[in-house]
Amino acid sequence: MNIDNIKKEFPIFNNKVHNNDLVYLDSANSSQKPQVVIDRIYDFYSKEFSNVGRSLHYLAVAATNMYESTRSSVQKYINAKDANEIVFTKGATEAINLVANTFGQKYLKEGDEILLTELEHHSNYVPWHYLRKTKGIKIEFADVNDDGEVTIENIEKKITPKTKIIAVTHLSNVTGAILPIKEITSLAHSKNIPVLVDGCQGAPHLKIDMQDLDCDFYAISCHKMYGPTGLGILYAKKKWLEELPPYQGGGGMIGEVKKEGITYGDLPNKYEAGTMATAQVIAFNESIKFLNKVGIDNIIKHEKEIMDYGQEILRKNNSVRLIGNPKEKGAVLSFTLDGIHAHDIATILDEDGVAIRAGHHCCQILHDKLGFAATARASLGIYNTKEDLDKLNESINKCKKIFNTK
Amino acid sequence: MNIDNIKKEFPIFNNKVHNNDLVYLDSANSSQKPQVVIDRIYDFYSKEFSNVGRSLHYLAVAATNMYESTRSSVQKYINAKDANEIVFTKGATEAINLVANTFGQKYLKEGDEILLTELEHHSNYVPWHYLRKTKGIKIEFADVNDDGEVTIENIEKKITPKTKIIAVTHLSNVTGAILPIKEITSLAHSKNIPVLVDGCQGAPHLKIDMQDLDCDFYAISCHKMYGPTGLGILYAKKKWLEELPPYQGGGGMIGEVKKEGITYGDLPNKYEAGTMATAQVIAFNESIKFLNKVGIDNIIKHEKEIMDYGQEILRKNNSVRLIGNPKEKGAVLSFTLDGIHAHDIATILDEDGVAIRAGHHCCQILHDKLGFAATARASLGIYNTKEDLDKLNESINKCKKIFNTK
Amino acid sequence: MNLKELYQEIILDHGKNPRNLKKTENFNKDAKGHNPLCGDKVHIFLKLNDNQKVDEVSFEGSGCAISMASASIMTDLIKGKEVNVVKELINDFLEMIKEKNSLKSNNLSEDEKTKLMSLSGVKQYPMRVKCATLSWHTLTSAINNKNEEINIEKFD
Amino acid sequence: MNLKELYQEIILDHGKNPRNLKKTENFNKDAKGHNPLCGDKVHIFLKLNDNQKVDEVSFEGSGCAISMASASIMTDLIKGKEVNVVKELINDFLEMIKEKNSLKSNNLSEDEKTKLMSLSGVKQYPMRVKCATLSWHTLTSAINNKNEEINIEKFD
Ligand SMILES: Cc1ncc(COP(=O)(O)O)c(C=O)c1O
Ligand SMILES: Cc1ncc(COP(=O)(O)O)c(C=O)c1O
Repeated sequence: MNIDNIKKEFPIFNNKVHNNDLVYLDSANSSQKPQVVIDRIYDFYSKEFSNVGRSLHYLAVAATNMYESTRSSVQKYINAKDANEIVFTKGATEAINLVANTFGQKYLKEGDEILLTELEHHSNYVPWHYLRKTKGIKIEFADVNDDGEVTIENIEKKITPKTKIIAVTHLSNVTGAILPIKEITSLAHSKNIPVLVDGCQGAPHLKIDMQDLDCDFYAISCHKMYGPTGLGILYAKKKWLEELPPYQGGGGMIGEVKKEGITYGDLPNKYEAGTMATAQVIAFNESIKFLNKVGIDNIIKHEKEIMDYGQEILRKNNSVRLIGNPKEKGAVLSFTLDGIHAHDIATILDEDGVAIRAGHHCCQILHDKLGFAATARASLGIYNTKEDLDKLNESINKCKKIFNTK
Repeated sequence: MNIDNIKKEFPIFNNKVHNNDLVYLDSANSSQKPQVVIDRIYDFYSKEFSNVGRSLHYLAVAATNMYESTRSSVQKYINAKDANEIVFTKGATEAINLVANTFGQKYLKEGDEILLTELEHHSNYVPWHYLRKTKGIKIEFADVNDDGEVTIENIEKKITPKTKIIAVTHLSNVTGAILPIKEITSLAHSKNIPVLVDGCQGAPHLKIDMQDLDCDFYAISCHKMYGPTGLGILYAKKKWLEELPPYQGGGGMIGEVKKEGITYGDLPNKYEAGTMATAQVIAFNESIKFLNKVGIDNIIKHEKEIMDYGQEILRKNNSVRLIGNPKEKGAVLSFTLDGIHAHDIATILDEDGVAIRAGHHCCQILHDKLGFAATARASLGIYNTKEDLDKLNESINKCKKIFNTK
Repeated sequence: MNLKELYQEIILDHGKNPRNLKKTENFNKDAKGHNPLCGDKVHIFLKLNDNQKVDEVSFEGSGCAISMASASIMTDLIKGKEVNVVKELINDFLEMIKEKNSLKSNNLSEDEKTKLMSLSGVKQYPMRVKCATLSWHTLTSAINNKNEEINIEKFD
Repeated sequence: MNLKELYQEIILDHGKNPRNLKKTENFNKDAKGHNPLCGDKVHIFLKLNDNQKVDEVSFEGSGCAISMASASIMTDLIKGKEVNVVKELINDFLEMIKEKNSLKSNNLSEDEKTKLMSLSGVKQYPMRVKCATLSWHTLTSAINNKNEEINIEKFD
């Protein structure tokens, strides 16, 4: 599959927005879906639908096998040691909540510290914040530098003997900074501290190898990875899934249930309570196959080319201020425009079919630090082209015309 | 839409199972999906996909409106007072966990009692069980009687001054018993006790009117209601959603986020952390429209007719023992067969294309009481016909032949 | 949809050079408003005199052209008016921006109406309506002297 | 798929009238097995003599025809055999039921092989394989004297 004309695999681009071609630059928010994924959902519901795990009939057996087959595909894609280290959740947010809640329950007590960074998305802060109230723990934030990065030195500075877990993003959804996860896990492990990685932006854009990164937890958002909505993945080292208490309780995750007490099922059942997102899990296998066909190396190369091109033309545009200048940077271009608020930019761009996001991108702490209430963000996916970024630039110029700024 | 030939609205029935027509009798596990729902998912992903709530561009605005439109449809369908009383979750199991967790956090302390019934599904027991460990509360179970019912008297008997919440199923997924919810809420409220109803089986088969039932919480599984997997609904009275603490933390549910603390968003955002099951919510609107078109009164009438017919022929079949004989009974026929284990029945029936479930149906406490490790269960949906039950009976006779029992 | 209607000269002017963007000294009523989805913030300061007239009004905050223009035009407009008239104007504005196509108040000059109607372009941009209404909701809170921060989500 | 192969006469016979369904007195090894998905349970009792031979073996439990027949045939078969041979048989059986089409053990008579092979019909019913293997996994636990209850999910 050739990445240069991969747009045609995504049916959304056959549609017009305000009579213009869609220039979709909001993939960090959620990615579009290739035809194969959409078809899989359609076929599963039309021809093969059944709940998994519980019944013995033909459709149920087939669905269960397909469901578990996605687990194996994910395992291979992220190079986890064991398929049982893959837990399906409703999203990355739930994956992080699961860890914060169960890790907090078992291992944290008053005065303990959790180390985050100033780059974190609210989804990698609020779940930890809860533990401040329930457990009296403290949250520290590693500083972001002027280039919009968090360095290993800035992480190291904030580690204390009380640090009990480090939770960091793989790739910032605002500055695009790629964090040195391997160095962070190696430093953390040398002090016996586990590391959770918020992989929402890492998973769709980087090569992610659990055994190489050696992180303890990795949270993935499937809808940002060309997959269906309502699905996320928690990768966790087996020992953690075995040691931590269960999270939600319900059907399918139990061993034996008596009036007096309950035993829990083995992995992966222990963390998959209730009817899961069956159709979504089964369809996500197609997303993985699709990514495998395109090849992550090609994706990385392609997106870097587009991003470099984008940075170049935006830098030439006088009134554009790019947010952050990290040495290792992924597919995100956040910016402000002199004299024009991000929301006005978004509205004007939309009229041309250029879809970006404006706001704090669920990163208020970072925006406070940057001194902006809102920024504009163009984020890339595999379907973007240099022409898309030309159109972005043209529409930015239109903003300047309307607002009569230079 | 005429319910008598409604099967043709469900594309699954165009397919063969082991060269036989599919006789789907596993709807209590999960229901099949009508074409309109499947099409809606397809179209949304192909032509309209965007994340909701966060971006300002055309697709995002449209998706947000469609998403909120489902909330209004659900509100009307269940006659809730306010659209903000509808919270989307990943399933009924999550909905119950949400209540148990947040209610437990805020209102329960050591020695307090929670009243369940012996009919409860594990999803309406395990989440409460957690509070035994974390809070030292006690769980009481209202008795099921010989007919497989829980009466208001049996509920009343177990209420004590320490009872802090009552959590009961609307319709048993094993015996089919319909519980007297109105009487339970009125009794409970007279003692200032809130009531949670597990509406997994109630919502697809009964008229559900929140203002009439007057329950405090009602949990729904959308995939059992002719909707997509990975979606559930928590109905909760507004005062509870306002008073209870938030559940999962993440993007979209916050007010303001600072390093020192966080404020939470208003309803319904407070309980919808992270990217939601956008496509599923939007498609579920079609399930509601579909149910409205068929009409709940027609559904109730049709299912009762089929169920009565099924009970009649199964009663005539000597070796079949029906489980429970409740006066108010919904679309479930559980049974055992003399001398043949439920799993063997399920396997033999499957060969004829007859899909049922065998096991404890996530109700081990009830099965302990009944004295069976496993039962067979034929559960109905709107698409079932008398012929389906004739085929069930024929296949049961085949089991007897193979096992040489009478 | 029409960007020219949304970004009329008068909006761009008020957006760029908001009037009354400061903190009134000796204010006797105030309220903060906040839209968590986009981060817009506004803080309204009112000084009512003994006759319940608006002696002074100002605001602090940051936001897009629409929200700044709306706050700027609003504060200009209510200065010198009686609180009851102001309440009527708030309703009139909110109805106009959400459903109606005109203002019905008898307490506005044609010139004032024209100014206010310049905000009507947001009708076609439902996600931006909140930008235009935040300061008005916050003004209501200030008048009612609610101390809690107004979260615009409540109003929609 | 073939129901006749699954429910062969010998299976139906052992399923209906399981041999060794009782609690061996003076057992010196035992283990419980459980399949949480379907509720099948088995408790195996072993009496090994000083020469590490199976003096007595029995089981308690409930389950489908396949699981009862499997436990019944298994207990019949291992009686009198040495523990090491039993271990070999367990592996042989599990391999046969999951991947292979035959038994390779030299420690089984043709008659015994035929009996065991009667369980091979479950191959075509993947969800039922667990029914056939539960008692065998539990036997391993008993031999290894693991006290924890065996949850069959672990093995698949
Ligand atoms: C009575 C009852 N409660 C709860 C559940 C759990 O619902 P879900 O698995 O969709 O979360 C079910 C279905 O499995 C049920 O039948
Ligand atoms: C860095 C980062 N973390 C977490 C999230 C939350 O993911 P989700 O909303 O899919 O749960 C997102 C996306 O919104 C993100 O970009």
